[in-house]
Amino acid sequence: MPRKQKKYRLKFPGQSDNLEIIRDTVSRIAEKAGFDEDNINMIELAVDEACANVVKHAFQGGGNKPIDLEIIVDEKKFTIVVSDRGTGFDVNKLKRPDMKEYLSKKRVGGLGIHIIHTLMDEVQFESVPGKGTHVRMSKFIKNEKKSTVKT
Amino acid sequence: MPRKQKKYRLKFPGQSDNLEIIRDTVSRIAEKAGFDEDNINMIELAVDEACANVVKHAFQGGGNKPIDLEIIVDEKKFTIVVSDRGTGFDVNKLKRPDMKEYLSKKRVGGLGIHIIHTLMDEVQFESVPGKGTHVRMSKFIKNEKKSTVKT
Amino acid sequence: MEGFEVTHRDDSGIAVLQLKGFLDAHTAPTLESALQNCIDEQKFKIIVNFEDLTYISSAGLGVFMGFIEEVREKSGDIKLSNMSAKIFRVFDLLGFPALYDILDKEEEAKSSFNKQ
Amino acid sequence: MEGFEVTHRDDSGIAVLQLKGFLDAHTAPTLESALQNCIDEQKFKIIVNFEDLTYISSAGLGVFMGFIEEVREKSGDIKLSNMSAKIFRVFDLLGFPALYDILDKEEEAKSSFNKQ
Ligand SMILES: Nc1ncnc2c1ncn2[C@@H]1O[C@H](COP(=O)(O)OP(=O)(O)O)[C@@H](O)[C@H]1O
Ligand SMILES: Nc1ncnc2c1ncn2[C@@H]1O[C@H](COP(=O)(O)OP(=O)(O)O)[C@@H](O)[C@H]1O
Repeated sequence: MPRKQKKYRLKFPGQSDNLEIIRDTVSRIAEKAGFDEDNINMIELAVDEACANVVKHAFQGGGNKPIDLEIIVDEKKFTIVVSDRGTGFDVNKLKRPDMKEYLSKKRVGGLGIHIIHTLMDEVQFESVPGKGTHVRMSKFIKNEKKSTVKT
Repeated sequence: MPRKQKKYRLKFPGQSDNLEIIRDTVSRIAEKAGFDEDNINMIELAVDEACANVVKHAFQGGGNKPIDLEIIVDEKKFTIVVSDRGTGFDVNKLKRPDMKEYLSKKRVGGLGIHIIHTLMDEVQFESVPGKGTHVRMSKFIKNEKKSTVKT
Repeated sequence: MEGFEVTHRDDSGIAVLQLKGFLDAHTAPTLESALQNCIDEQKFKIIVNFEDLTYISSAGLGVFMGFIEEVREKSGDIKLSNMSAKIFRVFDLLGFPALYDILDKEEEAKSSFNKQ
Repeated sequence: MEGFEVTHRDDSGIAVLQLKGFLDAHTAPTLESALQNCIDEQKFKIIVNFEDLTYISSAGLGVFMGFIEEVREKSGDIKLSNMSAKIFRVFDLLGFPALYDILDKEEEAKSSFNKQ
């Protein structure tokens, strides 16, 4: 484990009214890690999509279980793991949607995971039906990293 | 356990540059719980004092251990528990400072715990030297509670 | 907290929805009812003005997908205007500019309706 | 992030420190060195203008306690001005108005120095 690794953990009730605070807090941590505004926006959206899926699919909109976020920052990578102990699903049946087909059929939904894959550098889904899901996504920290504290 | 209880958890590296994000995130949660601006400011300051003590005393400014915040919100009470696995201290030796004497001696420091006691409705310190400290503080939620979501 | 607000205006027969705040899975239902209202009132020429919108996620995009077909069948359209670069980037990411008329200014959206 | 900034001005022999942002355990050392600089330069008449300060904790208050005695021994003072109600409440909570000269406006702090 590299010595400069920093870990953050957020656990919020799995309800959609918490998505805003989760986005804002993760954005702040990404800003501290040195990302520029564009990259912060991408991380914010990817995390929101993963958390919205927890509320909508894993907990099916109800219940009082937590969304659990772990954020690991080292010199090279900013990683967020979004975990739930909800319904789980069969990851092998996940197809990245064909956007042409998607748009022509004017389907509603099915965009979240596509967004996550597009915005993040590394993405990994682990899910056990009946047990829950872990979504691990990372963004590489390039040379853009500046001094992290503005005092 | 009342059904409407909500739990939040934040775990941040125990360094002073995280105090700002901790304050902002706790303030947002307090706002959602229905507190007005004055009460949010009091909660923000009390939490900051407890967390600053973790960085300064429990971890003596160094190390890579986490500050652990648990926030429990029910209809009546907003409770924050700030925990560390740092030095700990002898709670029985804590005296609430005599502010007259304090000011006349122009002493530096020793104000944090006084502030926490003054701003919060219930405060409890539990500490084991060599093991760590839990500071539990609550504010009652009065009739000021309004609708929590502004959509 | 910033929240989300939809303001409904009528501009000579065109329904204009002005969005404010953030549009995510929590606030998307508010936009959904606003669009449903337009349709219930038989208003099929709709402009959505994004000027004061600060954030959008796929839950927000999905709302438009849910209405576009019906509106176009009734010879109407949903035209989108005044997006910030940040908001446009999300639409662009998913190829929405191929499906929706996205215009710089509300005025342009209005005149493109009137030309039809 | 908002950060913390101290701007040092000289107003006819009085050192004015203008604070901006938040003053907590993380940023207090920055104010400490600014005050230490004043003392190193033998400037003992000091006004701290809080106009743009949005937050203060005990770590910030403590900084003033660390210098006030020395400054007064040299016939100077640290006068505080332009606090918002939020910031004043924290000073008031701890009885600081009994120990420090807290004035509404920087001008008043300046003229109270000049009267001495
Ligand atoms: N955390 C989760 N728990 C259970 N199912 C999930 C989770 N995340 C994603 N899924 C499944 O993956 C599918 C695709 O998700 P997504 O691309 O976000 O589109 P949508 O949410 O619109 O269906 C969902 O319909 C759901 O079946
Ligand atoms: N989390 C903690 N771990 C260890 N010691 C603590 C902790 N919190 C408070 N203390 C002890 O309580 C004392 C009083 O704290 P406080 O009133 O905040 O004043 P100050 O921080 O200026 O000393 C500290 O000096 C320290 O010895």
